[in-house]
Order: sequence, then structure tokens, then C-alpha cells
Amino acid sequence: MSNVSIGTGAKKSRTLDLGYFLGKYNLLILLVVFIIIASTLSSRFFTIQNFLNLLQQSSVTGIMAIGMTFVILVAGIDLSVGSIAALSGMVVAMLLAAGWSIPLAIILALAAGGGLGFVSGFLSTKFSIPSFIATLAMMVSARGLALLVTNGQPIYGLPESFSFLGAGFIGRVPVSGLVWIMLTIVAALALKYTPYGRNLFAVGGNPEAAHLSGVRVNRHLISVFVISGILSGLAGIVLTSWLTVGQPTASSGAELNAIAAVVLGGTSLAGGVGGVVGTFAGVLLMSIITNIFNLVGLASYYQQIFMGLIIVLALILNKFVMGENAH
Amino acid sequence: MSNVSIGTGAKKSRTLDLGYFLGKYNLLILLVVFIIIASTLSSRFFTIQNFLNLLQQSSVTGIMAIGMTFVILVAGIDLSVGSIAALSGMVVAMLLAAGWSIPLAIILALAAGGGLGFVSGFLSTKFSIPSFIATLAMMVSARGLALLVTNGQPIYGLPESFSFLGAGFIGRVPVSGLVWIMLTIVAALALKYTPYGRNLFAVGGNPEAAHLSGVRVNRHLISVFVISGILSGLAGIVLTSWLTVGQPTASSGAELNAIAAVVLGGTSLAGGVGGVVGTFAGVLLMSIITNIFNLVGLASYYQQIFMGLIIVLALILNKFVMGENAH
Amino acid sequence: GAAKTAETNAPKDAPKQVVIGFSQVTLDSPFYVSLMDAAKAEAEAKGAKLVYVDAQNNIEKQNKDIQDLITKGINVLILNPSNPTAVAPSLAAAKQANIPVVTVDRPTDGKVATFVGRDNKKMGELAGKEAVLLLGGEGKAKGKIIELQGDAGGKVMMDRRDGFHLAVDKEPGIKVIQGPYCDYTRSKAVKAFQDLLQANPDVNLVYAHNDDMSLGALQVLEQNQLAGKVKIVGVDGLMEAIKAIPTGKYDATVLNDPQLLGKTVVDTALGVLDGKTYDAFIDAGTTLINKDNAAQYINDKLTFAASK
Amino acid sequence: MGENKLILEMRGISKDFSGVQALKKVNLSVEAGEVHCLIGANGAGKSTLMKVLAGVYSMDEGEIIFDQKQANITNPISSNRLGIAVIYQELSLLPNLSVAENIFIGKYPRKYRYLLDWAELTKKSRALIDSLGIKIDVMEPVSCLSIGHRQIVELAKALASNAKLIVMDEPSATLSSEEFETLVRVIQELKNKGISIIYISHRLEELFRVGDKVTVLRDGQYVATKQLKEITQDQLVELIIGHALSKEKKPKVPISTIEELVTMKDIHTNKLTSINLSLYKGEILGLYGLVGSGRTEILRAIYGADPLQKGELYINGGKVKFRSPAEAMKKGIALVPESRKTQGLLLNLSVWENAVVPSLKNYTWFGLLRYSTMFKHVNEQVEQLMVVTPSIRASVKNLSGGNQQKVVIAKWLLKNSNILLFDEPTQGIDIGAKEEVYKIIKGLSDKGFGVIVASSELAELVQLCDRMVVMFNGNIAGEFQQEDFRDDAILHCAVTGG
Ligand SMILES: Nc1ncnc2c1ncn2[C@@H]1O[C@H](COP(=O)(O)OP(=O)(O)OP(=O)(O)O)[C@@H](O)[C@H]1O
Ligand SMILES: Nc1ncnc2c1ncn2[C@@H]1O[C@H](COP(=O)(O)OP(=O)(O)OP(=O)(O)O)[C@@H](O)[C@H]1O
Ligand SMILES: [Mg+2]
Ligand SMILES: [Mg+2]
Repeated sequence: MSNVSIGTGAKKSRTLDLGYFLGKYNLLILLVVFIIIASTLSSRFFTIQNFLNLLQQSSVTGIMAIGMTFVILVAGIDLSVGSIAALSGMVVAMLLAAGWSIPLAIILALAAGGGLGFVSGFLSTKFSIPSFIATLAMMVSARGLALLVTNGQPIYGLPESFSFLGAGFIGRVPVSGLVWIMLTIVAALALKYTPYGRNLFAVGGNPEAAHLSGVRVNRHLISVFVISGILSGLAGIVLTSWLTVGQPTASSGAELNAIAAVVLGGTSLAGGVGGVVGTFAGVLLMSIITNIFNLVGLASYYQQIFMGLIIVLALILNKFVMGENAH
Repeated sequence: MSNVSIGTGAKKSRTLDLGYFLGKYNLLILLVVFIIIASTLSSRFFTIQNFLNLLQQSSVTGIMAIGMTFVILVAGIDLSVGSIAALSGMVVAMLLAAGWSIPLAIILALAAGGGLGFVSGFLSTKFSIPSFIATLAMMVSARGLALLVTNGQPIYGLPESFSFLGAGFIGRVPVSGLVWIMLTIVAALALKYTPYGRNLFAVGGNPEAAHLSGVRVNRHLISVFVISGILSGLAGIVLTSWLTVGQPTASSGAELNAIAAVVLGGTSLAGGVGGVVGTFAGVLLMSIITNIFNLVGLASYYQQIFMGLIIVLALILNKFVMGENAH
Repeated sequence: GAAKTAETNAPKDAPKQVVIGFSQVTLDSPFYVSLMDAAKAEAEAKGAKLVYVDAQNNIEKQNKDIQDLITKGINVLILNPSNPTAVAPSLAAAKQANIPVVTVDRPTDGKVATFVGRDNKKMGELAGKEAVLLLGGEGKAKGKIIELQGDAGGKVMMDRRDGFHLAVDKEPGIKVIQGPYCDYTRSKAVKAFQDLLQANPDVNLVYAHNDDMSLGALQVLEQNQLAGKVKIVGVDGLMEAIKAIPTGKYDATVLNDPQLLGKTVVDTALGVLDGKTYDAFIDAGTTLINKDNAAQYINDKLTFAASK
Repeated sequence: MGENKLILEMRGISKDFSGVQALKKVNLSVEAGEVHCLIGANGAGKSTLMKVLAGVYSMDEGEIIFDQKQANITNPISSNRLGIAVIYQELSLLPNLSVAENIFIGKYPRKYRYLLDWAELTKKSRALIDSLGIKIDVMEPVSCLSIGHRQIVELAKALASNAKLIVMDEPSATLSSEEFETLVRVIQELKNKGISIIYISHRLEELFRVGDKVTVLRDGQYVATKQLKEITQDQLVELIIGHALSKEKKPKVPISTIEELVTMKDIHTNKLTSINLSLYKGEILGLYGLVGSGRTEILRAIYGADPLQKGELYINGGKVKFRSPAEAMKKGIALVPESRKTQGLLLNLSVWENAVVPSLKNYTWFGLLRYSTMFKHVNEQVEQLMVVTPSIRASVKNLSGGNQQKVVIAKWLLKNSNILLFDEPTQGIDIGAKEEVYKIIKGLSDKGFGVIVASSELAELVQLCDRMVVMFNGNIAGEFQQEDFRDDAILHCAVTGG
């Protein structure tokens, strides 16, 4: 998918093939650079097991980040993903603990996520409240709700078989990682090969023009929040399954990680430009950074300091490779 | 000052005086409504002492929110205010604990805040990194730095006289509240009566057009981050003075409160429209909500749930009063 | 098992040094920082290497961190879990890698070698009993208590709350107003207590789930010229609080010495590696600090009082 | 034509924007297969009427009969279904999407019901673009196209909708003369197919070339409908502005070539090669050329908006090196940019806020702004330029296109610059205001200021300028003195490069 600004600045597409290629895949290049650096820093980094671990570790943020990509593509933002994930995690855990069947519990938890996403989307669209604020309110309220449903207590005693989703393996490959990869592929294809996907780019690029061109802008806007809600719900379910406990405080702060990953992946906060493949790479990049910090044993405060620096650095390199820093 | 878009939709100013007035002061009206509701809910609400408490409680967020208003006016956002406040608080506490004089310590702490603001502004402007991400990175890094400087330990033993700023009173009026009010007035006048202030509206409205009209856009963009950094630093200093301890974890999450208050106050996240008087009212509104929850003893989870709801409700009422919900 | 892992994990040329992995719930709090520092010092003294990771209060990150620690190669894991159950994946991974686990400060639900910690419920109860005493003694106690709570949904918060109520709820003359969650931070406690005091000017005693919040309440009381008139009880044994006891502005706190925890857990972890067996719970002990014994705990170099 | 059946009848349409009566009981009837022109001064209500037709605005009263049936138009989708396609004055393309997607947005070819058929999409859009005789890669994003080509894409988009009625709101404002010829040819072809067109433009000659009938609006009211064959341009002007217009050519005043305000010596930029050019005191210099020939770049180079790669720039005889427009402005240079929406205006701000941006510093007193003088001056400018606005506090985004352009000009008149660079200054301005702008420009030159006007309208330059420079491919291809102004020679120079 077009994970970077399609040809912004590329005037004569022919003569710029190399630049275009670099622009399109610069994050992958950056990823390779990081992997090489990481490999030299720790001999334990470049092992199959570590990559499989990375896949599992990234999957929860990764699934959220797919939905976040959709929202950011239409120039919105969703701060409520972490809270919705926690709430959906609580719902699935409560239903399972109450003896419901796994598929039913999962479906209801997803519906809860989608429902809350709908509320944010509806409020922000119909009352033209900026999505930043609508989802900020949802973030606060949904977290309160997640705490309220069990009075702040975690929920234990989930069935063994439920843990397959988050902690299971097919061969050596983590199931959650596979789910993440498959969802990324599906989302990438949907963005490229369905009218719905193309319309999202239109709405993100210029909602007014999209409206005049007969795109039902409001529906598309609301839909991305529903998608983000459902995927956050799924992320929460996967997390609950992995941790074998439903925790109302789970995933707090996850929204900022997801947003950073989406932006690192080349999706523009201004909307209309980007894609989920870039997001996939962005999430991996962030995981690799923490992973290598942990492997080389960099102390925690330095981790934070460098995390910020590296995000900025990666973005600057992005621009640099794309030759866009000239403005 | 113009806390809502001057004359949006107002064509014949004569016939629309009432609507215009409501539009301009709708937040004040909302504030009055809230105060009336609060007064009926708790007899302790409408007392001078409680209002003075509110003033003191709001001042730290309020000072930050002034800087945030400047940033949002130019269509930026500053997620680093809480971390910068914490870092400046640590700096002032460390210098005081090391025996420096109070004015010098304060000046250096403010400079630290301004310096970090400059870095965010510079990065986001020169490398056209969205300010959301540049300041997100700063938020993470500055927090790491605040923790690092004293290895995560708070700093005790500040001189008695230092507490005047945050905990002192002139008559019954809290000094910190006075500082907040005075800064709001100065900022409001600067926005209205200086070319610099008007230029911020231009830069926020359309940076390209401002550039072609001879406004030095980049300088203005960087300057608001410096201002926000300095004011965040001051907020951190006031907080440290109030709590009589320098805490590296102080003010975490403060950025979201500040942003919510600014938006409640009628400043548009899209830039170019708004002002600090609205922000003042927005901060007060948020404080009143928590205050009344605490006074009536509403359980904490419900506080969270209602907080989100009320923010959204207030914004919807805002739009409704302004007759803008049509679109 | 353990010995084999140590062999494969230790670099070949270096002398065989034991590597202790420590997954700390957060390093944002002075308590856990002090615990970590003590653990580091003890490990160094015993010639072991300690590598630590900071979960930043995030259970997801904690599980990732531990996975990374195992990848990195450690001989024994010290774990302060952010949630007792949700570290199950890590416990499973450690078990698979034959790495023994010792938990510290907070227990886990899954089976581990041992848990070095304290009984927070007991600490809450100690605070509660002292509160009853301060308000007139068993059976006669009368008054209004404002309780400032820790973090929403936290295990420690619940224990300190429940323990406290075990003692005070028996007293018919005592009424407890439960305040909002202040996340163990002073700034939130100050704001909340200002409001609560406004609503309850007749308060007689403040109990907060840690001393930092209690000190926030003290700040407000001083501002209202009520310091010394309203009793204050906290938990943790923060040196700043203990120093306030002799002045009469602060009444009691419950010792929660992080240094001892840190030292003990490293010793225990090394013991586990040596094949020693321990009880499931090693109690690091606690005690009430009030005006009777405050003087002997005061030590300007420490952030938290050390156990005697 | 004769008695063709009516494709569209709009009866008694009124529209009020919270106090501004944009349309008052307006009637409009369009026959099948005719080109119906719609004209009126800026703010007369043309675009509003068309937006009511398109379903962008809901009307307050009136009825629309389309294709003999009562039409209930509530949004752009419903008008589209009826067979109405609109090319809006403010282009409605999506810069980040490809040309092909833009053409078929909202009606993508599908396969397997849910999937977008990229192959079909590319094929169909390529065929459409080819039929328009324009070389554009349909997979290229629209952001890479020139304004003129974007207009052509808009046209293709309207064609792709198989509409029975196509509304074109000032399609020619940004077209070059060849592109305009394409437009004329397409309109003819559509007409032959029986498709009706509503054509809006301020360029009267155009109406006589493409139109059959014309309906005139004034102040939101219907004035008249005439057969274009039956009236003259002057009669039409009278209908539009209510009185006759006196056109005068700039009288020949010898320009002294002693004082050079601007001197470019061997200037190179991204788009320009080796430009040598002088502007004299009191002179109006015209810049003509095809789209992309580099007129805008010359103005931007003088204004410090584009970096110079090579060469020297002198202002008032002194050598300068501008790093930003702010520095050029300090030397008394002003630029009215070509795209008012993206470069000229702060859309969300009010008229006065827009007008004072460059001149704020002139109104300070010990660093503080004096609002009374500032408002007085703004009001004077607004009156002088006859900007139709309820007050200077109104938001510029609610002004009609032409009035917005006047606000941009007002901003530089307030600033009192002595070197003025106008890029397409009368784009979208009505005939009355145009004369007003010409008068203003001439007045400036009489005061001894230097003016450069870049324009695609040759007639405008001929009427206005003392001297004309023709650009070709980033180079100066020729220079004409006023006495040598001959359309054919100038055009030849612009097309062939000399
Ligand atoms: N959305 C709106 N809100 C308020 N007023 C509007 C709005 N749109 C148009 N108007 C007003 O309605 C009147 C008619 O505007 P319209 O755009 O239809 O003029 P026009 O004839 O197309 O002019 P131009 O030739 O300049 O494009 C103007 O006075 C304009 O200010
Ligand atoms: N902002 C822009 N984005 C993309 N292309 C541009 C932009 N500005 C100019 N161009 C392109 O650069 C080329 C030179 O443009 P320039 O504006 O100098 O031409 P011009 O002679 O002024 O003609 P006109 O103004 O009529 O388009 C044109 O092909 C134009 O489309
Ligand atoms: Mg118009
Ligand atoms: Mg041009």
C-alpha cells in the first residue's frame, strides 16, 4: 500500500523512480538499519525465537494500530483505544467467567468496542466536536466504566482454551501474531481494492470535496471509529487471553504508542495519505527499540529519554530519505 | 478577547447582536449554569473559601493552559507540558536544595522549560514533524530526564520562603491564583493588541498565506512552543512550591486536561480561532466539575465516567448556543 | 536445571557470574526506586550481576520485558508484578527456560519459589488501630475520617483499604468518608483534600494509603490553620512524614522499608539458585511508627525509614 | 434552437444565509442541448444558485423541475442521481488521489460486487482523458497537476457522470488559451449530444463564443434572460452592473528609464533560466505566457518566496538577497498571489484580520495596536474596492469569490508598498470590479509606484500595461512596448518562444 505520501513532491514520476522507491519503502530501510544495529549490539537479537517474541509482543498494539490508521487516514485521531481495549477485555472476561461460550463472549466484547467507537464517531461527526476531544472524553469515560463493572477488581478464572488466541502457538508461531498479520493484509487489501477504502482516502484528503463528489462523508467518518473500536476490542480480548486475566487498568497509554507507530509508518496526521503496511513496520520498529534496550540492559530512564529521541530521529530520517525536509 | 470566531455566521451584525453575544460568551453562560447546578447540589459550593480554593487548584493547569492556547492557536499541539513542568520543578528544587537563591533558581528552571519548548518547536518546524509527535517524543524524553536527574527520588527540604508562590496568600487570595489571573490578562492583551499576537492568528489560519504576507511563520511557530515551555516550567515551579517537594512524576497526564480546557474555552484545534479568556473559563469549568464531585462525594469511577460525558455535553451546548451544529 | 541455564547463558570467557533479572513494576515511585537501589547494592556485594527492567506500571510491558530478560539470559528472576495473575505468561516462559522466580513486594497467583513481601492488609489494620486510638480508643472512638485512596483497581490499595476498615468499621462512633483515587500522588491529594475539607469541615482524622498523599493533606490543613488539630495517619514510613511526627503535625505511619525488601529478595534469589528452599511467604515485617518511637527512625540520608 | 423542451426549471428560488439574502425569488430555465450562461457581479448569487441546484445548500423557498419532473434535491448525491453534474468554482478534486480515482469517485467500476476494478477504472479514465486531447498520466496524483490540468480533470469527472446537465462555475478562470480551446470543443460536442450546460464566467467574450442564452442576476435577483445573438457586449454589461462602463486604455505617458525599481540580472531558480528584467518607476509591466511558462516564478523570485540559484537582484538600485517574503516586504514589495484560497486568504478569519496582516506594524503605538485607525483604514479600503460584505468583521470564507480577491488586494493597498506584483489579479472578478482594479493599478503607477502584472488574459494586459514581457519555458521570449502591442505577434511569441 502507499505507506508514504503518494508522490508529494514527485513531479516527473519517471525520473524519480529511485527516489520514489526509497520514499515508499524508506521505513523498511530504516527497519533494516535498526535490525542491523540491534544485531551488533546483542548477539541474542537476531534469533528466530526473538523475532517470534517480537511478533507476539507487538500484536496487541499492532491490532489497535490498524484501526488507528483508519482513523488517522480520515484526519481523525482516537485516544480511546486503550480504554476500549480494557473495557472489551473486561466484558469478555466477565462473560467467560459467567460461563458463556467463547465465541459468544468474544462477539459481544467486539460489539461493545464497536459500540463505543460508534458513540465517539457519532458525537464527533454530528456535533462536529474534534475527534481528539470526543475520543478523549471516551477514553476517560470508558476507563471509568471498565473500572466500575467489577469495582476495579480484575477478573480471574478464565477457561484454559480461551488462552489459545493470545498465548497459543501454531508450530512456533504465536497465534496473536498471525491474527495481526492477517488483519494487516485484509486491511491493506480493503484500502486498495474496495471503493470503501478509496473513499477513506478521499474523505481524509478533503472532506468537503469528497462530499461534493457524492461520497457519504459522515458515514465514512463514523465507520472508521467503529472499526477502530472493534479492533481495539479485539486487541483487548487478545491481551486478556494472553494474560489470562481481565484487567480494568490494562492498556492505559496504549493510544500514544499506537499513534506514534502509525505516524512512523508514514501515515499523515493531516489525513488522506498512508496505509497499514507502514503501520505494521512502525509497530515493529517501536517494539524493536524497546526489545534492544532490554537486551543490552539500558536502564529505564535512559530508555525513556532515548525512546523519544529515536522516534524523532526516525521521522527526520524518513523526511530526509524522501527529500522532503526542504519544505 | 475573542474566545470564539468573531462573527462566524454573523452577517448583519445589527440583527444578530444577541446571537453574537451568546456566541462570544456562551462559555461564560455555561459556567454560570454549572455554578447554579453546583450550588444546588452542595451548600458548601457557593462560598468564598471554595472559590478561592478553586482558584488555587486551577492555577497550575491554568498557567499551562495559557501556553497551550498559544500553541493551539497556530494549529499545533503540545503534549510535553506535563513532563516539562515536572522537569522544571525538579530543576528549581535541586537548585534550591543546593542552596541557590530563589530568583536565580526560578529563572534557570524557566529557562530549562523554554529551552525544551524550543527544541520541540525547532524539530517540528524545521523538519516538519507534526507537533503532536515532536512533543510526544519530548514528553517521553523530558519525563525520563526528570526521573534521571535524581534517580526517581523526590527532592525535599526546600526553603520555607519558597512556598509563598504556590501556597502563599495575599489577604485570603492565593498567590498562585493571582499569578494565573495576571498572566491571563497579559496574554489576552498581547493577543489582541500586539502585532505578534495578531500574527499568531494569521499563522494559525493559513501559514502559507501568512508567509506570503510577510509574516515570519517559522519564528512564530517556534515561539509558541518556547512560550508554552516557559509557562509549563512556571506551572511546575508553582506546583513544587505548593507541594514543598520536587517530584519527577508530577503533572503526568496534565497535557490532556490542559488541551480539554483550551478546547472547552472555544479555541479551535484547527488553529486561528480562540483566546486565553475562554481558556481561563475552560480551566475553571473543569475544576468545578471535579470540585462538585468531591463535595457531593460521588464515587471515583462515576467521576471518571461523568467527566467524559460532561466535557462532551459542554461542547455540544457550546455548538448549540452558537448555532453551529447544523453543518 | 538452574545450573545448566547459567552455563549456557554466561559468556564463555568471563568468570561465571550469576545474572539476576529484576522486573520492577515501576521506577516512577521513590519506594520502588529505593527497593531497586538496595537490591542493586546487595547484588554487587554478593558478586552477582543485576539487570533490571521497568514495566512502567504496564502489565503488557512487564510481560514483554520478562520475555526480553529471558532472551538476554538470566539465572534467576526477581519479579514485582503489576498484577498477580496477569504475569502468567512470564511465569510460564520462565518455567520453560528453567529460571526460578522470586516475587517481591506483591505476590503472584502462579507458583513461584517464594514471595518476599509484607502484608499490606496488616499494615492497613495497624493504621486503623492507631486511628481508633487517636480518636478515643476501642469502643469509645468517635469522629469523622477522610480516606484518600491509592490507585483505582490496585491490589495494594485494596489491602490497605480493607485492613484499615477491619479496624475502624467495628467502631460505631467513627464515620469514614472515602475520597477519590489520588494515585498515591501528592498533587492530586492536595486538590482532592481541599475539596473534601470544604465539604467536611468537621473532619477529625485523615488516613491516606501512603504518606505522600497524607503529606498533601497536611499541606492543606496547614493552609487552613488546622495542622495538629486534625490527626493524620499514613502508610510507608516516608522520612518526611516521620520527621513531622515530633512536631505534632503528623501522627502515625506504618513502616514499609524498601531497603530491607530489596536486600532480602536478592539474598533469597541467590539462595534459591543455591538450591535452598524457602517458605512460600517471607514476611519482611512492619511496625507502627508514632510519636513514641519516631525519633529512633529519623535518618536524613534515607527517603524511607529503615527497619530496626 | 427554437422551442426545445426544458431540461431544467428553477422557480422562485430564495436563499438566506443567516441575514444575507443571497437569492431572492430567482428563476432560471434551461433548454435541452443549450449552453445557458449565467452572469452577474461578484456576490450576485450565481454560485449559490448552482449549489442549491446541486443540493449543497437547501433552498428556503422555490421549486426545481428537472427533466419535466418535480425534483427533490437534498444533497449532492441526489442531484447526481438525477443527472446533474457540477464543476464548482472552488475545485472539488482530491489532491492525494490519482486522476483516475478523481474522475470516477463515488461511482467506481466494481468487480465481484464489492471490489474496485482498477483495470477498468484505468482504462475508462484514460479513454476519457485521451478524448479531451490532454496528456495526463491517469495514475498520477492530482497534486502533481497544474491548475489548468486540474480543471480539465474536473471536466472529465463531469463527463464520466453521464449527466444530462453540466454546471460549469467559472471553468475558464484558470485555463490557458489552448486549454480553453479544448473546453470550447468539448462543450460543442456535449451540445451535439443534447446535453445542456450552464456556464458561468466573468469573461464576456467567452459567453458570446460558447453560449446560446444568458441569464443575468444582480444582488440575488433575477434581471433578465436574453439570446446572446441578440445583444451586444455593452448591453450585457449594462444589465450586469446597472449602468454603462467607460473603458479607457492607459494613455501613453513616456516612462523614464532612469530609476529602476527592480533589476534582475541573470537570475536562475528551479524554473527560471537567466532572467534579465527591469521595472521602472511609474511603470506597469505585463507578464504574459502560457501556463507553466514561469510568470509566477518571476514574481516569486522577486518577492523572496523562491530561493535564487544564481544571479543578482537589485531593488531601488541596491543589491538584495531575500531569504523570505518578510525581507522583501520590508523593501516595499508586495505580492498578490495567484491562488487566493491557499495563498492569499486566512479563510477562517474576518475581513479586517485578513486585510491588516502585512501592515500591522504601521498601526502600533509603543508596540500596541491602535484599533480605531486600523478599522478606519480597512473600512476605507473596503469601500474603495466596493467589497460586498456585511461588515469587516464577517468571515472571508463567506464572501463570494470575487470579493475575496478584492480583500487580498486591499491588504497590499493598506500596506503602501511601492513595488506591487500582481499574479492573475482579476481572476474571478466581475467586470465592474475589474475596471475598478485597473483604475487602482493605474493610480498606483501614477503615484510613481512600479507594478508587474502577470496574467493569462491578453486583453487585460493590453489595456493596462506600458510594456509587456512574454515568457516561454522559464525564459524571456520577447518584449513589447505599448505601441507594438499586437495580439497575434504576442501570442505567436508566447506559443513558439519567439
Ligand atoms: N456559506 C455562506 N454563508 C454565508 N454567506 C454566503 C455563503 N455563501 C455565499 N454567501 C453570500 O451569498 C452571496 C452570493 O454569493 P455567491 O457565491 O453565490 O456569489 P457569486 O455570484 O457566485 O459571486 P462570484 O462571481 O464572486 O463567484 C454573497 O454575498 C456571499 O457573501
Ligand atoms: N504549488 C505547485 N504545485 C505543483 N505544481 C506547481 C505549483 N506551482 C506551480 N506549479 C507548476 O509549475 C509550472 C510553472 O508554473 P508557473 O505558475 O510559474 O507558471 P505561470 O507561467 O505562472 O503559469 P500559470 O500561473 O498560468 O500556471 C507549471 O507547470 C505549474 O503547474
Ligand atoms: Mg461564484
Ligand atoms: Mg502563475
